[in-house]
Amino acid sequence: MENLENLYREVILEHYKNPRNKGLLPDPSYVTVHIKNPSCGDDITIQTKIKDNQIVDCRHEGKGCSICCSSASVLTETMIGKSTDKAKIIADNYLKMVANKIYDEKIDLEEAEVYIGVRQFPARVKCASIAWQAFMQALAKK
Amino acid sequence: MENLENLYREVILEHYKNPRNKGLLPDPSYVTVHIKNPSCGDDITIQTKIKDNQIVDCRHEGKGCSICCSSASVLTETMIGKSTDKAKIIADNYLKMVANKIYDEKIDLEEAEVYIGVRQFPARVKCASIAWQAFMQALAKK
Amino acid sequence: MEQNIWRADFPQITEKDMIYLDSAASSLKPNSVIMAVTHYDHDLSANIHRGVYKEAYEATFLYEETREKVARFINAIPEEIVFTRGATAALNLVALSYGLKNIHPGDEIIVSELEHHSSLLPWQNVALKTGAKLVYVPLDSEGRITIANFESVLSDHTKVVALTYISNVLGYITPIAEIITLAHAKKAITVIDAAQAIEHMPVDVKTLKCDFLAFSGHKMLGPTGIGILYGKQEYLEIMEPIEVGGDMNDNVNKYDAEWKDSPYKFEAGTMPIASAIGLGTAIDYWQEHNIMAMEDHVRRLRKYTYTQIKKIPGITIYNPTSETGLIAFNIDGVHAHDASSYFAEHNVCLRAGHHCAQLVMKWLNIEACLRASLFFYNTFADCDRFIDATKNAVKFFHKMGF
Amino acid sequence: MEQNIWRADFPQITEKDMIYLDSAASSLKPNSVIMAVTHYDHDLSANIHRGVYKEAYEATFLYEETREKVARFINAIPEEIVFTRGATAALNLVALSYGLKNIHPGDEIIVSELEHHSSLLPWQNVALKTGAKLVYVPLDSEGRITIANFESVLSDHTKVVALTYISNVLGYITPIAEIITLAHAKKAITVIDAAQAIEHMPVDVKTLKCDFLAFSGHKMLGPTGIGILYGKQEYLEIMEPIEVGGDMNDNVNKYDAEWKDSPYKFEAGTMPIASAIGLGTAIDYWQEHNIMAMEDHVRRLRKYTYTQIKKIPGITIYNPTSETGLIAFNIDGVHAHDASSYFAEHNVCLRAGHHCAQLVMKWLNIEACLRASLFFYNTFADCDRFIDATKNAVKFFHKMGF
Ligand SMILES: Cc1ncc(COP(=O)(O)O)c(C=O)c1O
Ligand SMILES: Cc1ncc(COP(=O)(O)O)c(C=O)c1O
Repeated sequence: MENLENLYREVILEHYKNPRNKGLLPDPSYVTVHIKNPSCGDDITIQTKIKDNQIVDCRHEGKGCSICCSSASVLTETMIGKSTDKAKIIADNYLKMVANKIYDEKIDLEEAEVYIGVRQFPARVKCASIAWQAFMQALAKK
Repeated sequence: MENLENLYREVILEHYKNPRNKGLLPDPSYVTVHIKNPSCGDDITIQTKIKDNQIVDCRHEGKGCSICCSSASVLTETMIGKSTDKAKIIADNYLKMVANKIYDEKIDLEEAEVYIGVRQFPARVKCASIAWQAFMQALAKK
Repeated sequence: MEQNIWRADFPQITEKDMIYLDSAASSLKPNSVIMAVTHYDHDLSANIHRGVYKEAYEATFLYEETREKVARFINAIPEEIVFTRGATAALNLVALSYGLKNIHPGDEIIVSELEHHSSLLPWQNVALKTGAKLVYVPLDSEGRITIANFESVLSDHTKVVALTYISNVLGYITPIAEIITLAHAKKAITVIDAAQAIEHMPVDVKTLKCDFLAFSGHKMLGPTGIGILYGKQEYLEIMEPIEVGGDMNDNVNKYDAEWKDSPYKFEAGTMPIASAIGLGTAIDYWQEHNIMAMEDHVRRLRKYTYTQIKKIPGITIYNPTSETGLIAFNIDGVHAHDASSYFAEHNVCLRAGHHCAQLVMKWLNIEACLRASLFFYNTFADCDRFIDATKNAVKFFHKMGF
Repeated sequence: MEQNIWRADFPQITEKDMIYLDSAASSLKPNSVIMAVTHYDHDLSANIHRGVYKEAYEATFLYEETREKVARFINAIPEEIVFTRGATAALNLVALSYGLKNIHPGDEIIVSELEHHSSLLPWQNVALKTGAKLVYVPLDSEGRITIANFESVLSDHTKVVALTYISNVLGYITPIAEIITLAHAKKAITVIDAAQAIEHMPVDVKTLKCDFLAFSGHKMLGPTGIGILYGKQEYLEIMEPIEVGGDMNDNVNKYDAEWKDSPYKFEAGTMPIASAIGLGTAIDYWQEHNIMAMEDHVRRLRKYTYTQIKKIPGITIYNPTSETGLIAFNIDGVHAHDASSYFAEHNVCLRAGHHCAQLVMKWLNIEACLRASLFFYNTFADCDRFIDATKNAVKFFHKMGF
C-alpha cells in the first residue's frame, strides 16, 4: 500500500484532474511531437515554443492513465520560462529518476520530484516518461 | 552390426544392383503413381497394369537409397501374376511388417520378407514403404 | 479446503502467491508440458525430417505425432493440420494465401467489431488490397453476434466470413455452427478464430463444417511460439505457400521449384520443434481430463465472482451475461492502467488495456478496461482474493482522490 | 585427457554416448539456455507488452532485453532487430515486403547455387512474381563465390544481392564484405544469409554495411522457433508488415489501421516468448566465451579429421579446402542414406541428403551426400570415433556387396 500511496501523490492527482496548459494551438511556431506508448495505448502530444533559447510556452494534449496525463501537465509547468539548456538537464534527470537509474539529486526537479514513486513500478515507468520524451524530442528538433 | 547386416540382406543388394522390371512404359493402360519421400529425397514411380483383377505387369523407376530402390524392384516381382485381392493383402501386410505393427505372419510375403530388418531402423521405414504405398494407391485408383 | 484436482499440475501458482486471472492472454503450463519442452531441448536438440540418427528420428516422431494429436483433438486428419507461429500467423496465412488470390473487387468479407486484431486486420488488409468490401455484423445491445444480425449482412456477394468463436473481451460464444451453415448456403468460406474457444469447449471441425480454424498453443496450456491452422484439404491443396525455403519443397531448380503436399508446403525452414512437441503434451492433458467438468467449474467461478463484483458500488461490468470465464470491467473514474497497478501490488494478475480489440472498446465507448479471466485451475479462494482486492481498490482510489 | 572447457555445458553429449556431428543442422543447447526457457515456462508463463503485474513485466523485460543483446552482439541498434520464427521467416520477410514492392521487370537479383533453399526460394519467388531476372554468380572450380565472378554478373540492373555468408554444405566463407561494397556501388541492396556464419565468426553489421542479415536461434545454441532479421533502420521504416494482427498496431479503425514503428510492426500476435528469452541466454554464452578460440578449436578438429578421412580409400570429399568445420563426403557406391544408418548405429550423428541445397548437389553432380559438422564442443576423441566409423563403414558396405 505504501508504494501505491507513494505513486498516486496528491500533486499527481491534482494535475490529472486539473491539467495545466492543456490543448494544442494551430501555431506553426510551436514544435509538435506526438508519442504513443505501444504497450498500453497512452497517447500524448507535446507542443513547445522556443525563442532565444528560452521555453516561452509548452502545451499538451492526449489520453492515458493518471501518471501519463498528469506528468504531461507537470512537464509544461516545469518547463515554461526555463532556458533550453536548463530544460534539457531537468528532463534528462527526471527520465533517469523514474527509470530508477543514477541521476543528479542536486538538480531541482520542482513538482516533478513526486514521480519518484514510479521507480517502484517498473511497468509504469513508460507512463511517466512519454510526455517528457516527447519534450526531449522537441528540443532536439529545434 | 547384427541389425545392419539384417538390414542390408543379400536379396536387397541383389535387387539394388540388378533391378527387375525397371523403366516406365508410355502405355496408358498402366496406372502410374509417383511418390516422393519428403524427408530424404527418394523419388519413386510405380506403373501397374491390371486386367481382369489380375496384375499382369508392374514396373518402377526412380532414385533413392538401396532400401528404397530395391523394395520397388522386389515389389514388382512379387506382384506380377497376383490377383488384385491377393496383392492388396500382401502389400498391406508388408507395410505393417516394416512399420513394426502387428501383421499376419501366415501370409507369404515371398522375397519381400527380407525387409523385416527395417523394423529396427524406424528412420528407414519410409524408404522401404514408398514403392509399396504407390502400388496400393494404384490399386485404389483402379 | 475446496478441492481443485487440476491445480497441483501448475507450478506457477502452487509455488508462489499469485492469483492468476490472465489466462485469456496466456494460460499457465502444466508440469508435463514444461517437461516435454525440456525433454526436447535437453535430450534431443536435433533437427527434424532429415536425420537418420536416434535423436533426430525421435524429434521428428514427436513433431508429427503432435500433428496427429491435434487432428484427433478437433476431429480432422493430419493432412489438414498446419503448424504456424501462432493463431495470428495462421489467420494471416489464410488471408494472404487464400484471400488475396480468391477475393475480387465487389466481393464482401464479413467480420465483426468483436474481432481480435489478429482476426480483423488480415481481412481488412485483403479488403484494402483487393477492393473487396469489409462488412460488419451489427452487434446486438449486449455486444453479441446474433444469427439474425448475421443474416442481415449475408448476401450473394459474401465470399468470406471471418469471425471469432469466443470474444476475448466479452467472452460471448458466437452461434458459429448456424452461421457456418448460412455462409455455406451462399458459397462463402468460413474462417473461425478459435483462439479463445479451443480451451473452453470441445471443438469438432467436422460437425462445425468450418473451412478454416485457427488457434494458439500458449492459450491452451502449450508453449509460446506454436499455433495451428486447420484447413479443409480441398482448400489447403489449392493454396500457395507464402513463405518458401528449406524443407517445404520437392524439386528445386535454378528458376523454379515444386512444393511438397499440404501441410508440409506451409512449413518453411526449421519449425518451432520444441514448442510443437510441448503442444502435443498439452493436448494429452486435455484428453486425460474432462473439458466439460473444467468448464463447469469455470462457470461456477464466474457466476460467484460476477455476483459479488456486481454488488460493489463504483464498478462497471461490460459483459454481465457472458457464458465463459471473463469479467470485463472498470473502476469508475479510474483508468484501467492505474487500477491494474493496484491489483498487481496485491498479486492479482489481470489485464488492462484494449486487449487487441480496439473496435470492442470503441463499441463500448471506453478507452480501456480491466479483464479478469477465470480458468479451470482457479479456485473460489482466488475469486475471493480478487473480490476483496476490487473492493479495496475502489476504496483506495476514492481515498487518493480519483 | 584432452580438455574442452565448453563441453560440460551441453547435457546432450555429456549425459550419453553420442558423437554429435550435426551442429550445422541444429546446435546443441547449453544448460543455461535450457534453464532460461524453463524459467519462462515454469515461473512466468505470462504474455508480454501489456501486463502490469510482475510476471508479465519480467517476461516483457527479458524479451526486450534479448533484442538489446542481439543488437549489441552484431553491433546494431535494438530498433533494427526483428524477431521472427527463424532465418527462413526472416529472409521471406525481406523478399515479401521489400522485394515484391521495390523490384520491377528487368531488375536483376543476384543469388548463387550455394544458397540454402531458404535464401534462394524467396528471391526465386520475387523474380517469378515481378518479372525480374534471377542471376547466378558462377561458382569457381572448387564451388566458391569469388569477387571476380561476382563482378562478372554485377550490373547496373542489379537491385538485390542475396547471398549466403557461409555455405551450409561446403562450409566456404563468402568474401561478403567486398561483395557488399561492390553491390552498394551499384545501389543494390544486400541480403546476407548468416545462418551458418553467426556461430562461427564475429558478425558486425556496421563493418559489413549489409542492408539485411538473417539468422536462426537454434543454430547458435538457442531454442527452436526464434530467428532474427537485422535490417537497416531506413529500410525497415519504409517496409510494410506482411503479417498483421495483435500488438503490432497503433490505432485500429473499422476500415483502416496504423502500425507501430519498426521493429514492432513486424511482430504480429504473441511471439515465441520463451524461445526469444532462451536466445538471449545463448547470446550471453557467446559473450562469456571467446568465439575466436572456439573457432580455432573447430579448425584444428577439421584439419585433423579431414587429413584422416582423406586417407581412407573409397571416400570422396567434396570440400577439401573448406575453412569451417564441415566435411561433405560420400562413401563411393553407397547412397548417403544407407551410409547414415551405419553411422547412426554407431551413435555418430551426421546428416545425409541434399541439405536443403539441391543446387549445390546438382553442381556437384550427386544426388545426396553426408555432412559431418564439427563445433566447439566436439573433441578429438569425437573425431576419432567418426574416423573409425568411416573406415569401418567402408569395409562394411564393401562386405555387404555395395
Ligand atoms: C545457410 C542456411 N540458411 C538458412 C537456413 C534456414 O534456417 P532455418 O531452418 O532455421 O529457418 C539454414 C538452416 O537450415 C542454413 O544452413
Ligand atoms: C480471440 C483471439 N484471437 C486471436 C488471438 C491471437 O493469438 P496469438 O497472439 O497467440 O497469435 C488471440 C490472443 O491474443 C485471441 O484472444
